[in-house]
Amino acid sequence: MADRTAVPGPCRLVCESISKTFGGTVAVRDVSLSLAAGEVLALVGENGAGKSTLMNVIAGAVRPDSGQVLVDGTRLSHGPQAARGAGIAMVHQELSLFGNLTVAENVLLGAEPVTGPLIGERALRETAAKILDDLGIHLDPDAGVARLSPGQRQLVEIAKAVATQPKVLILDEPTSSLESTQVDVLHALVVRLARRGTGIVFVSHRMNELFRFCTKVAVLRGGELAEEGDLADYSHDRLISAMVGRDVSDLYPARTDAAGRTDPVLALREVSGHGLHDITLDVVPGRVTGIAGLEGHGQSAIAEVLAGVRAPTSGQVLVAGAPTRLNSPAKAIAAGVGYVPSDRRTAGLALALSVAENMALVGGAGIRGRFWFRPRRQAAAVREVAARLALRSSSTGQAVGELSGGNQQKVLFGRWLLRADLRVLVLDDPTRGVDVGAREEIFGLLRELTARGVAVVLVSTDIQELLGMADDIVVIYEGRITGTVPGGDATEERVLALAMGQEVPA
Amino acid sequence: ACTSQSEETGVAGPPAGETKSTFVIGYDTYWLGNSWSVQLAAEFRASVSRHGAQIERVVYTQSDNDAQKQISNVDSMISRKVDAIIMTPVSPQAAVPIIKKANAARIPVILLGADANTDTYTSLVTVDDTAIGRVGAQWLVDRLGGKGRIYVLDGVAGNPVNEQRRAGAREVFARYPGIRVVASAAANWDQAEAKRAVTSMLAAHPQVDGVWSQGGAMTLGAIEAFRADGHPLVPMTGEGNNGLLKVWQQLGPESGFDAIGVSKPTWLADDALKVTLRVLTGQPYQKNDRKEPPAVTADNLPSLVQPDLPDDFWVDTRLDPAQIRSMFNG
Amino acid sequence: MIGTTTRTALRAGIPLWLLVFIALIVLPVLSEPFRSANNANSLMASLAPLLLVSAGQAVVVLLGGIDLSVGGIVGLGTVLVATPAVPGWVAAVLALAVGVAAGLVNGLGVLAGVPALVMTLGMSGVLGGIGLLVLAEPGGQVSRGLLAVLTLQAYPVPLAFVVAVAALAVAWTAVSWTRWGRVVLATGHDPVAARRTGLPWRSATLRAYALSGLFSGMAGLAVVARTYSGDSLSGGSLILDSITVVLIAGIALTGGQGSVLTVLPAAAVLGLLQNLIVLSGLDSYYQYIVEAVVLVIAVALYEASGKRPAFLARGG
Amino acid sequence: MTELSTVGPPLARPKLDRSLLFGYALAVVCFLVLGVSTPDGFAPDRLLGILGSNAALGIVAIGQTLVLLCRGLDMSVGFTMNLAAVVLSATMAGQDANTPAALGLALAAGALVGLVNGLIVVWLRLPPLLATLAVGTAVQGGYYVLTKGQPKGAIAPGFREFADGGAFGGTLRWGFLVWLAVWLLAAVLLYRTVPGRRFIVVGANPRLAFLAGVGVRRHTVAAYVASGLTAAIGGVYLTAFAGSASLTAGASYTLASVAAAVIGGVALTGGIGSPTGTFAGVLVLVFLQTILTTWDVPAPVQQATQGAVLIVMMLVTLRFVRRGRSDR
Ligand SMILES: Nc1ncnc2c1ncn2[C@@H]1O[C@H](COP(=O)(O)OP(=O)(O)OP(=O)(O)O)[C@@H](O)[C@H]1O
Ligand SMILES: Nc1ncnc2c1ncn2[C@@H]1O[C@H](COP(=O)(O)OP(=O)(O)OP(=O)(O)O)[C@@H](O)[C@H]1O
Ligand SMILES: [Mg+2]
Ligand SMILES: [Mg+2]
Repeated sequence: MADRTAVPGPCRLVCESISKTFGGTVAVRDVSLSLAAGEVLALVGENGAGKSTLMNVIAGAVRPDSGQVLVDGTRLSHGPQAARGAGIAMVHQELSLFGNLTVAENVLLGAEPVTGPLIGERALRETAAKILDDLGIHLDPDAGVARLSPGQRQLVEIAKAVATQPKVLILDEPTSSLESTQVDVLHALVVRLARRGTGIVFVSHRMNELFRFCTKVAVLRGGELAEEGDLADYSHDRLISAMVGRDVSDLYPARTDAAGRTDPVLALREVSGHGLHDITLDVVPGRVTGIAGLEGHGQSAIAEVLAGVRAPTSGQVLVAGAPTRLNSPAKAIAAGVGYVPSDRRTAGLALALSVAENMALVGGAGIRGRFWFRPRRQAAAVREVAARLALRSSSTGQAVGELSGGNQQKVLFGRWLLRADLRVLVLDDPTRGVDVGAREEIFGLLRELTARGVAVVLVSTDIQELLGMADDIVVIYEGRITGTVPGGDATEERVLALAMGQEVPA
Repeated sequence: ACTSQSEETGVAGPPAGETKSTFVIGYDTYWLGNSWSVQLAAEFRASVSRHGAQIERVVYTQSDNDAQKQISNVDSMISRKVDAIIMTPVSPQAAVPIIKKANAARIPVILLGADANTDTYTSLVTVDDTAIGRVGAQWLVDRLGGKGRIYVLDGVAGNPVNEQRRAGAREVFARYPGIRVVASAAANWDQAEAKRAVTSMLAAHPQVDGVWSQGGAMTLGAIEAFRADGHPLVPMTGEGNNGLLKVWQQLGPESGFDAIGVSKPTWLADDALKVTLRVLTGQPYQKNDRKEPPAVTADNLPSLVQPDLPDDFWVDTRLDPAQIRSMFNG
Repeated sequence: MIGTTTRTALRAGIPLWLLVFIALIVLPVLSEPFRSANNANSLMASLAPLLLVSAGQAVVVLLGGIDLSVGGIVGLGTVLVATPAVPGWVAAVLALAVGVAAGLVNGLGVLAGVPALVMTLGMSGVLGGIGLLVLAEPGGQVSRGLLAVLTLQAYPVPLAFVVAVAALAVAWTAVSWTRWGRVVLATGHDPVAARRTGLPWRSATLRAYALSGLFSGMAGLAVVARTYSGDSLSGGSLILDSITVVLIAGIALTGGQGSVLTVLPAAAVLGLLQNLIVLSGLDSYYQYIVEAVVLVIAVALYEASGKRPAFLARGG
Repeated sequence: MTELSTVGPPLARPKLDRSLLFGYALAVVCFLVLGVSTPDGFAPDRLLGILGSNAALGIVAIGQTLVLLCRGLDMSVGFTMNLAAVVLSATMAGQDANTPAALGLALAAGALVGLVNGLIVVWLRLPPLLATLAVGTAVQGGYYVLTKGQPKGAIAPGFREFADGGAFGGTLRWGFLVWLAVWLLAAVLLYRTVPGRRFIVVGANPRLAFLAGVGVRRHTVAAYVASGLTAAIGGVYLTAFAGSASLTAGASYTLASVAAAVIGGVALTGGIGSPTGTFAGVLVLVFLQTILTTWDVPAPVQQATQGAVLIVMMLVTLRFVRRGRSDR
């Protein structure tokens, strides 16, 4: 906990009564913050509390309705370039890398070493390589970003921000797709920067990381600054209740131990392909089957096979015991299998369309009509689910793109609640970027589903979550199952060991 | 042997000493985008078949009415060392350099149906578009007794033929203060566009005494518009295309409709080939053969109209019935 | 040293280069007229404008846009040069200036949020109209002095062609080795991210369209070098041809992907194709079909060589 | 904060509605200008006449809209129109008796072109602009080679009447009625049927549609076929209107249809817009054209004006229509 001891320096960043409204929604209301050199501020709050908006204002990406930002005492003029010039670097919640460029080119984008007008390619590579090494990020500078795993991309994104040697570094949910080893890398980095006197704002929904990384805390609620102070004064629970405005007694509902295992509704038999090697797996009604593994070891592929997005090259998929070719999502849905992909903005939602449209997309005839479309009926159904999810949107007609990250996730999730004949729900990292309160609600709903006899497959990089939710945890390493641990008595160490291939399958 | 005449024209005949009996002729089809250009090409091929004895082969190219493409095409004929080039300049100015290039290569160039801004070509066989515009306009003015409100239907703005015919007409109208052009449109020689334009003209300026159209199809469009609008027909200029002539005859004099069909005859292509052969065989020829535009009028209408042939047929032709038929259903 | 991205982009063009070289070896053997210096001269002269326009088009497409106003700029350029009113040199400079200006306006419109397709379409209408107002019909007078320079050539190689290739090379260098180029590629790949991360995407956009305008202006001069005259409509065919070339060159319409340098063999392929069809005496309407087929095959191959499904991609 | 205000109908997308409203506002303005600028310009049968004689554009633009909605672009409509015209006149051969057969063949030809477009876009995964441009060029080459530049046959006299005739003693032109019918069909399909909603999603986010089991390819192809059909209908009507087939008449319609859609608020990025908006876009273009002609504006100035107006209108629309986080 070295960073705790770092002596606070002069005020790096000051926000004075910043407000921002989007059409109807008040995103940020009259928020004033200050950040001393060497401080690491945890900015927390529910989904839609206004964290990203506030950060975007500071980074010049969003123009505030009122208020101003000062860096080292000088007022900041609007615009990303200005902010950048003033020494503010931000890692955005949505990644902003360019897949058509290499790692090196991305890291130094806009700051390439030039002689005259021309970029020195060699210098570029070397500088980038050096930066990456400093950060302890082991990546080939010439690798195309398009081919990196989400976690690696996030690291590149961070490197890009750090490369500008910022006075103020804003990390908006930087760990959402990092695996634990990568989180360590980031931690070391944050500590180092704090020592150098960089002011750091750290936005995250992962409690343990907040306590690990940060010295100060500021809590946003409904766009207003609810509390701020030394993180040291906060307990886990106090912080949560400060965010949510109520007590979140236990994040994970108790396992309603589905007695008497019934036959699997969905099963894989020696399935291979798409980086998987003879995966055999039973998905049982009323149980949450957790799939653990480090980013990019094939657990997402399993989810996609179960959801019919990819057909296995060999092996069998059994639906209710019968071999079936699930070679298109359509077929999977017909078989009662629902799927929540991990990349919600690109694969999960039509951002331009309304909440209602997005939710009712797979809703059957009962919800939107058989041939003739029934808007009223759809609206009614959607409104009910939205209420159950405590969705924060101005109306079911609001464009999903305008919702906060977490609320978007809720929409994605609610889609399947509208499906009466749902038998299996496959979720790939469903709580990424989702706040504690929402997570509690979602976990509650998952339990409801299992109680209803629905089988849940939960893919996650957040081991805590699996320990809390899963009835069985299937651990993947390099596309193989290295072990299956009963969720009840699993430990983080055990799962990690399996996930890192350090333990041979029994 | 070369006659004095061909020396006057300043163009070398066949290279001295060498005496060919059959020739390779380059023919650039300037366009195949409308019925006239198609019939012109057909007329040329027909003529070729008539003069087969003197022609070894014809090198055909097609320029899509694109000046630069035409330059490339003619240039390729120079590369292929043809004995003579027959072309219809898409742009009078742009054709100049390539014509000069042909001269340098001692290949005679015969211009068919359109002029070029140089006199270094070997021979020009055409009917002046300015004259076409003038004759039509003059007829209309006389028909209206020197005063009246008229619509103007132009072709494609910026196209030389369009601009020349237009110039010819304006020149006439300018001389008669009684004539007022109340509306004009560039209907791209297209029947539908002309009909649409005239429809809105009729709505805006219902009071009209005549229509000067520089294209037969557009005149048809105008007639259609008048009829659809229930507006009494007025005198209109047009071209010698069968479609117009058929309608014209059906209407008859009592309809109040009268017209004149002034156009470039497609048989110019035949004359062009004849001149070319004269040049190649060193016989005397006329360098600038600018013919008066033949006109279809109420008097010779009955003798020229072809009720059983399609609208797109141009009546003033030397094609024989078989060739005509093959043009329309083949 | 050539950067990775630049290199991978170039690699995609190799088959095209090979094709051209093979053609340049085989065709002269097959066709006697093709061999002639005159044909080579004609071919290069006709390629010059296409190369210039395509180079500009390529940059704009890399940026994720498209420029339908190139034709209008070329046409107006020729017209300005051919108006006796202005002395030759002034006219030439004016033509280029107008090109740049038109490009800048395009850029501003696009920055204001007008879809590039619409913006440049409207612009081409405006420019075409102005051209016709200045010079109603093809013709005009090009000053002797200027013409002498424009038509300079080391026979059979026309100056215009050399300039065009040089311009292409410059554009390629700029895209591959300057910060501006990087911003162009980034913006083309993901404009929203480019905006969010505070790249100078605005100025980059302006410059890209300005460059396209400038090159189109130059193309206007190259056209004059062939036609000795002005014609507001003379750029028409270059609009689609330039897009065709850019696509054959493997530059994705979705932006951010491809190499400007490959425009050279791509244009050559198109030029040779047309030249061949003319020399072979084939009815020129087959040209449409042949070109279409070549185009589809080319791009299909690029798509097959591993890019994401185009029909899922942003924009037309 | 958590309550759900239920303002607006569930489908309401402020974006779309505003641009829609704006499109019609523009149309009305143009109409008023036209009305006051010419003697008895507000005469209803004149208005209907204008709409009738421009029905071809209206019909074609609807197909274009459908394609744009699913992230496509159809650059082949002009050529398809000409193809339909050629087929029509060749098979009709001037005989009224042949009309049904000729119509059938012409429309089939159009649908076929659309099908080819769609299949190339979906299976070869080519960018729509390119695919449709290539197909269009090939089609053009095809009908030129076949006709040698001279459309065969002729339009049957009875069919020619059709273009000028109409319901209620000819005041409501048949062309306009066809246009209305096509528009109604498209609008109802899109906004009042479940397949229509799915179609919208395909345009808004194909990946999502695919994951939701929506037939991405099927819907995409369907859009192109629809566009091919409307192009054929447009071409047929244009031919009837003109009285004879033309190899060039359709050329200007390709970009005009795109312009109309865009003015009507259809986004080139797919998923946003509606045939109803396009309808307004067509009205704007048509009225503008009519105004310029009746004012006897010289052709070059007309050309320039139309270009400028297109840009300006886009700019104003953008000022007018707020853009949210979802904008991309
Ligand atoms: N561009 C926009 N248009 C409309 N509303 C917006 C926009 N951006 C944000 N909002 C609204 O402002 C509020 C705050 O959003 P913001 O993204 O700042 O929340 P957040 O705290 O970052 O949530 P999360 O933890 O899920 O990222 C939300 O209600 C959101 O719907
Ligand atoms: N958005 C997408 N992302 C990735 N792949 C896709 C996408 N859409 C379609 N595909 C690919 O195309 C194939 C067919 O897609 P889809 O099933 O949606 O079309 P379809 O119209 O249903 O085809 P069919 O009518 O034959 O069922 C899928 O198997 C998938 O491989
Ligand atoms: Mg956020
Ligand atoms: Mg399917």
